[in-house]
Amino acid sequence: MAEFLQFLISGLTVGAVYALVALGFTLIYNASGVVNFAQGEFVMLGGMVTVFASAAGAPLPLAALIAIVAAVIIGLLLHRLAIEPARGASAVTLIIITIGASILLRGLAAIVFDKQFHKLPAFTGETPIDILGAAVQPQSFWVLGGTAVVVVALYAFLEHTILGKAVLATAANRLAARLVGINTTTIMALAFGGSAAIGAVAGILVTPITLTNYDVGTLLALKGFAAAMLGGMGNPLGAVVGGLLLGLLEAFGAGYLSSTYKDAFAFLVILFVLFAAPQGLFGRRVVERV
Amino acid sequence: MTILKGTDLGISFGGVKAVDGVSFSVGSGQILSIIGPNGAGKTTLFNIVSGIYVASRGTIHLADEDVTGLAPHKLAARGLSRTFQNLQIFQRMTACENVMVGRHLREKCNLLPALFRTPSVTRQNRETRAAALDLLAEVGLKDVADVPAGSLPYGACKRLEIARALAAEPRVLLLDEPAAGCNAVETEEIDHLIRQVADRGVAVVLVEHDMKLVMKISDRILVLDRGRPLAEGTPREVRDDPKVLEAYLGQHGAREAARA
Amino acid sequence: MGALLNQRFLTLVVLAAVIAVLPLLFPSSYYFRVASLVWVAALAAIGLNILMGQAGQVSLGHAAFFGIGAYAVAIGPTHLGIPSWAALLIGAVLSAVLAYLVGRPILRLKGHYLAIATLGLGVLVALVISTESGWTGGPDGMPVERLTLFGWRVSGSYTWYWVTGALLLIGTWIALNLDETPTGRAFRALHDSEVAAQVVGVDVARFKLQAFVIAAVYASLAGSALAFMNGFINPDQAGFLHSVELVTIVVLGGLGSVVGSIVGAAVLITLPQALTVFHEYEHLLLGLIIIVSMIFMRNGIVPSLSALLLRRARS
Amino acid sequence: MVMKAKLTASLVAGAMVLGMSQGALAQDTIKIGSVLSATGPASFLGEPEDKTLRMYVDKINAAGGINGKKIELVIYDDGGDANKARTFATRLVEDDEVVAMVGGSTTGTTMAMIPVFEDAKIPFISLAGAIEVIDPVRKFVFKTPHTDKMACEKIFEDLKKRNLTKIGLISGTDGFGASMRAQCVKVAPNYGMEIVADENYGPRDSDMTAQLTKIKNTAGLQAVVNPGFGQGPAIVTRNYAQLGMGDIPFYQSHGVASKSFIDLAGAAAEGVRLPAAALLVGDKLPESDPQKKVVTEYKQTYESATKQPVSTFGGHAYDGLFILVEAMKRANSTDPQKIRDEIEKTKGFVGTGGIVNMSPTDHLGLDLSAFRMLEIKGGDWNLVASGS
Repeated sequence: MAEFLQFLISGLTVGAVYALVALGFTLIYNASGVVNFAQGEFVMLGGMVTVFASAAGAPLPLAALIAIVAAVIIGLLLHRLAIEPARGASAVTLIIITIGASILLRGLAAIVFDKQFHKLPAFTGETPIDILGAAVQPQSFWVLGGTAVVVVALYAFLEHTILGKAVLATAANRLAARLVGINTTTIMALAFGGSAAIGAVAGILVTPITLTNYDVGTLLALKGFAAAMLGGMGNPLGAVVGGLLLGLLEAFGAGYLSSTYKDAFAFLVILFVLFAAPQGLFGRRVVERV
Repeated sequence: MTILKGTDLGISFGGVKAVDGVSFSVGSGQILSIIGPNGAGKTTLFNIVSGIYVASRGTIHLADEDVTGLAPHKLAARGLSRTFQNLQIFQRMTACENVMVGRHLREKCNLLPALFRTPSVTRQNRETRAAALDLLAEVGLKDVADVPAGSLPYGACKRLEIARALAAEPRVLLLDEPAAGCNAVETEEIDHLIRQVADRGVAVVLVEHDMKLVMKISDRILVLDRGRPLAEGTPREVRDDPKVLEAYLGQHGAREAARA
Repeated sequence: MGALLNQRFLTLVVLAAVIAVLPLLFPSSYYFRVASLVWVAALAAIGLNILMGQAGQVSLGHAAFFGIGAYAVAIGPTHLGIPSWAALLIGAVLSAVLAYLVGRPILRLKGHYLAIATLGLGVLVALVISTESGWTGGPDGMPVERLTLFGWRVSGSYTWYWVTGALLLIGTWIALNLDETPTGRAFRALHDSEVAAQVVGVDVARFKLQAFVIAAVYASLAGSALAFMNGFINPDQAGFLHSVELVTIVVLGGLGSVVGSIVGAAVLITLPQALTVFHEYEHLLLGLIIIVSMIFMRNGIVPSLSALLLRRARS
Repeated sequence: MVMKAKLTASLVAGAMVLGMSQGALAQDTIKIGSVLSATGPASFLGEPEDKTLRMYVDKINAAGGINGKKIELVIYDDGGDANKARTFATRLVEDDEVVAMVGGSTTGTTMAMIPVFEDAKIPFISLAGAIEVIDPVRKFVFKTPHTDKMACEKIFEDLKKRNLTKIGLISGTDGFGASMRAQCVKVAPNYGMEIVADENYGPRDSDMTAQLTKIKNTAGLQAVVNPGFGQGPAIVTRNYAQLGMGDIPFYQSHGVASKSFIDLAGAAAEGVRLPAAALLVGDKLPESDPQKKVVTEYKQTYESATKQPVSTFGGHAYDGLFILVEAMKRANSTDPQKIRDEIEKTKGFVGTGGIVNMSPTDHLGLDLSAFRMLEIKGGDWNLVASGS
């Protein structure tokens, strides 16, 4: 039981980060149809800027705020300077642009910061909490709680504000949204800014557990993308479920099966889910209209 | 003799019965038109018949063989061909290549000879191109044979689709609004073309909104309304059916029309 | 038709001429090495381009087949005593069989779902290679015995330049051949409209699978060539980042353009070599160049430039 | 702004390098090459190596060079990619025409480059860990870091002294971790060790509690060894403390031998033991220790120039460079063959990693005494008194 709980919490904590990355993917994908492979770099920026701002003397909350603002600015610049000029290009062209952006941001971070690993202090101490025999870092609760807050806030924004509904409308049908007077360019900028902020929050929450350096983004982008697809691209709920599921698969895979092949296990499950449900777990079943 | 027969076909999307209990049949050389207001289920019926959707009930027979649920390419191999209401041309290929793809089933298509481009592949290519050019001439597109299809005007694309469908030498041809967006002269040409095709013994099933065209060339007409069959008969029978008028014009309009 | 035949012929002649003339400009065998790397990457990219550019199916795990080809010629002679040339063929057959088996379920998926499924396949293969160290030498890789053909030991940058150049020429010839055949047309047709291709009788699943298998064999042969050339192989060649690099080459050069894949490979392989003078700014500049070229040449270098030249010529 | 200026400067520098690359000064300089993983997943190895080489080559040149000739250093960054390393190796040999090479941050990149230098008959001093670099001995290949086999032996020696024989392994699946794990499994029987648990984690994993929980619940477990490098061992160490495994003796490897490990692992690192070079405990060495002078000087120079904690990885580059420089001085020639012969004759060289005595059958020249067993106490390295 204690063992099971330990795996469960470990999986949920890692999964929450995947979920946030997947959520970032989803937001941008919905607004613009772009699969943003630079999503992991926002997580890196969140962690690295916080580390360096607090090293420069800023208290942690202020440093975190600076990091979020910095990531949002980078997100907006990414949209304005790289995505917007390529408007109308094919999906795969846009993907390559975001891959270029991810190489660029990593190169930039290596110069502006450094290539060392860094840590942040846990928000509320590091004394493990005992839950039915499982030892849990307090920071895990910050990660899970933070993820829940982001998800709820995003949900409230999308469902209960005019701007949020505009995002949903753009996601459903970009042309129709434009016809009813929604400025889809603004919506796209909003999505890039928003998903940069989500990424940065993920980076800040998780750095006390996982440490960070200039190239932690690549793997997170890969896992986040996998999580988004597992849940069903374009569905925020799917992104969250996909992320948590992926984290759990890895933890239980490592715990009960083989720690060497835990990633294989996770990807095998993804493959079989897609064979059974080609649109992911929560994806829209599209009927081909001809 | 009947070549294509649908019996009690039905399909629903998210609880809405898009097609519900429709039966029809068409013989070689016959022209069957399917009409009805928007949303009547005409295109959905086409998609079921051509294998793109799988019907939730009913059966389809092609030349006495039960072909219900067969994949589109297998239906094509049995002689069924179609065009699309919203164009499905191969944008990045030339007009001629579009029609050449239509000859797919008439070509030998082995991978290894293709990779090494044996003389037989080159010869076959020459033959296919010649056949495609003939068909393009038939629909009046010979001049634009080597133009990318994506840059052709709408009307030309419509005719290109017909040429591509004909290239497969079908026994049954489904045409989804072939005259939509065409001017009077073009509509006239399509009218001739369809007649010619039918005269060669091909069964033609037509979805069309241009009533003049439908009344002129159809042997029989099937009227659908909200997925259900409303009436079936010769053009004259259908035209005089009050239910049809009502469906098209509403009850009030039907009374008006009856009075007129 | 005559014009098309000429264009195909012209492409091959120009490519052969480039391969033949380049050595006259090379001051040292280091340049032969870089050029050979370009030819190998171009070979893999041309295959992937048949899948992506012609048939319109994404693969984000293509390095898996590259890795299978590479490890076949490493493991075959070392552990199983299979002659090198036979190991090369076995690698290609293995890749084809794997592509055939997993292609059926995977290619039913579309767009991004296909991307993640192929990515998963790539991750699985790379993981097996780097874990089963008894066979593969693990993450640090393993040495590869030199290729011996009829008693001729193929080694040295200079020799491999010609061998890989010849391979590329053959690969280009085959890819260009495919274009104007029923199979090539079926690929392009299902790319533009699957449903329209189906209703004229194209068995979409079968042709997607064919394209996948062709692309896998190309990658496998390229992988074998690189392994022989390096005399050493490690799991990076089968990894996700290498898959991404192959896709980038294809898209940067131009989807659907055979010449584009060669140009894309030339750019992406030589760029890091040229950028070394900028030391720490290397990656920043590489990213910047990728972004800027995709913005201004969104259809890829070769299609965009040839469209530009055509417009110039007309006006 | 600073960035822009820096960028302009490197653009100009780049253009100049391009312009003069054909070596107008070839007569008065000695070209030494290096390929390092200064970026990518192994950048924590490559970066200090890169900084060390540049720093000391400048110092040597400022002091007049070697036998009156200045060193020209050519460094390429392979990003941890073996194929790229191979290409840069060819570039060094064919294009830059270096007379010797000090580099190869990882075993993967080193193994890919070895054939190039062997074929060209140019001496190659590798900075990679695994034993396969020098075993079997290759004529032109040397290395400075202790082998992973030695690390396992040192750890097992210590365990034996403490009468602990049932051990759990938790290894990274990167090249370093996998190679050291294999060596440990191989030499374990020689020391009477029984491996009762054997788990792995990916080089980028961020949570190892699942693996550690499994190890913790293994019956009879007496100690845990973590072959790995990079940030992984820091996370393993934190998870180790989190799971309350503190009273089970825990050993890290020489792969974490930098102060940043203690910094990253924090309080959890207390009590962790590891075998490492004297460099980490320079200030705690007795005055009589022959390495004291070298390691304290290197530490001071490195830390004041880079503002980063010294690591043994940079130290390996230091050792490689000076073994080469001294060999070149002795050879009084730039002929690679003669330099190679002199490197092989290196005797009593006092480096940061230990005292090096090479021979035709030993291209490493270090024995187990080069490793010190350290224990982390009070946030710092401490020598474990022998016998405890």
